Amino acid sequence: MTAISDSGGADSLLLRLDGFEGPLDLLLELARGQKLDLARISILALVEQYLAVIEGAARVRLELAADWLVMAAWLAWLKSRLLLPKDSAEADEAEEAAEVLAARLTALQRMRAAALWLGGRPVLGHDVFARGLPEDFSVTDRSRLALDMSGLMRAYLAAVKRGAGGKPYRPARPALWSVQEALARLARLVGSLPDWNTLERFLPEHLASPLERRAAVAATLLAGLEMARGGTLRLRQDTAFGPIMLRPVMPGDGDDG
Amino acid sequence: MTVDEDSLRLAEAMVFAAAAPVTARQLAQVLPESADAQAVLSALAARYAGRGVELAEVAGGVQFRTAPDLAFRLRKVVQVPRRLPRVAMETLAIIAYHQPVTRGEIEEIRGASLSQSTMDTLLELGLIGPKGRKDAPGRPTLWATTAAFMTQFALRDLRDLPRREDLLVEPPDAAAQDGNQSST
Amino acid sequence: MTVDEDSLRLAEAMVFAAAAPVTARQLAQVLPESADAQAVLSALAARYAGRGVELAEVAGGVQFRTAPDLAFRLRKVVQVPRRLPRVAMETLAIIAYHQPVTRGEIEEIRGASLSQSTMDTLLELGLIGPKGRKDAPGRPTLWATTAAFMTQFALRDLRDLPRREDLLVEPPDAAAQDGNQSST
Repeated sequence: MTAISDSGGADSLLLRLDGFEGPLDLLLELARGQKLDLARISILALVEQYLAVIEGAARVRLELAADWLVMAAWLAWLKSRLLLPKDSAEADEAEEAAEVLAARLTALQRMRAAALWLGGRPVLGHDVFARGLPEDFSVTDRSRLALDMSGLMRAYLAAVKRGAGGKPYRPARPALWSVQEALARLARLVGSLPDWNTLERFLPEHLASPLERRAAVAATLLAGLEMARGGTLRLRQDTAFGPIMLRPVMPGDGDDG
Repeated sequence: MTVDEDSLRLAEAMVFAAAAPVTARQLAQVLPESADAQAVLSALAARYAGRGVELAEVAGGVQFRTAPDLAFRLRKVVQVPRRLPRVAMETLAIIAYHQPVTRGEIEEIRGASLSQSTMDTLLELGLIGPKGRKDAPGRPTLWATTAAFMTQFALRDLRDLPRREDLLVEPPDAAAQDGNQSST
Repeated sequence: MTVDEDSLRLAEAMVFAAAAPVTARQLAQVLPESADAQAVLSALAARYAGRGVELAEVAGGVQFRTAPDLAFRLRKVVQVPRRLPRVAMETLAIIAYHQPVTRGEIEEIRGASLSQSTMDTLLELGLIGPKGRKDAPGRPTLWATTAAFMTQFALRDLRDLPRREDLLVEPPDAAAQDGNQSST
């Protein structure tokens, strides 16, 4: 960025308005254009330049963020007061506001100078380099135990509370068909149905949810496999994902199947 | 061949800052053309000979390394005491208050089953030990705390344990501070 | 006070090995009791003066670093991260001078909102860190610079920063050239 010294320059600022970090940044850039110590800067001239830039921006229909417009409105107010004859209460108020603005600009200018000063330091990793292969001589010893009496007490209370005292809340488990139940049901039913039947026929009735149904299928299949292992039942599935068929082992069955 | 100070400084800085051992070839890339990288590295090694840091030849080049005789003096042991898992801590506390106690009784008090690994942990740390068997069906082992337990908690006597009656009237919040105690 | 060669070697090894600056106090822990850690460090600094690697005082301790005049040639072989963007440098300067400071206050000074990515960059590099919360509505986080900040910018402590009053007088044109300008 180069310093801007006249309103023509301010026009060219327009196109780069989004390059500024907010209104204060632009004001500082304009102030720099006056090539003066910030303490002796003409706030009035500065205000006019800023307003000119904003007007120009409006002319080329640049979308301006609210903070640019808020600052413009405030500066317009400030300008009107600064133009009032001296010694009026309004003019005093304006002088004060102008001083506050100058102080804010000075503070920002200082921080910018501080940033430059920091950047001018021998920055580690840029201008100077630390050891690329540091060595670590520390050895971690985890052999000791971190135990204390209060921890032991808390643990005891927690254990006793859970065990005897108020039972902690446990969400009610949905009543799912268990393998034991499936075994009992299968053993009871399979003898009465001598031929091949689908697994579904052995499911309990009143399965409300899909979860319950899936659990019942799984439990019945497991029960079926268990009984097949015990040699009292046969299972068959003709195609992958096809229906699973079962029937009891009958006299004369071979070892195949 | 003489080695100029400028090359020596550059070599020193480069080997120091590099994240991997530096070869003579790599060094040659930054040295003036007239310089002999190998000779520069030799001169650098000579300069550091006998110092606290030495130039070591390792696979693929050279790097600075702490002189071997100093390493043990720089060794720093960092103590990171281990915490016991919550289940082990609860089990230990129950054994402390109810000893001698069987595993089944511990499970009953905690209201949860006790894994063998938890018992093993406490046994390996020497905090608990068997103390006879209970006159009951199956004659289960009775467990009690050990002398190591007393040392760990700085107890002279088991009677120095805070009384259970005093503990249990504490506001329930004290236990809740444990945070994750609601899970089983 | 004379410094014996053994202490010098040990200090050299310790500072060389460490990834972070070493304080006189840390050094004293490994030195023989009779040794004056501060004197040892001074002797060490004298020994390395003018060499390719120098002893720099940073962040309350000392750290070996390559000599600044070699940077240009080392950058060819050592990986250099990107410089911080202007906004990040300005934000960092504001935090350094106004710490502890809230994000709102930083924005107030800059007269512009602060992007999250700028804060993230500074946080990731460990140059700033949270330092409590302000007693104000919403209890906003207060930010401060870290030890890594001092290490990064070769500051012995925060008092090495120029006084605010001394910061201003820079010619407008020189200031406009961002980047590589030295302090005024």
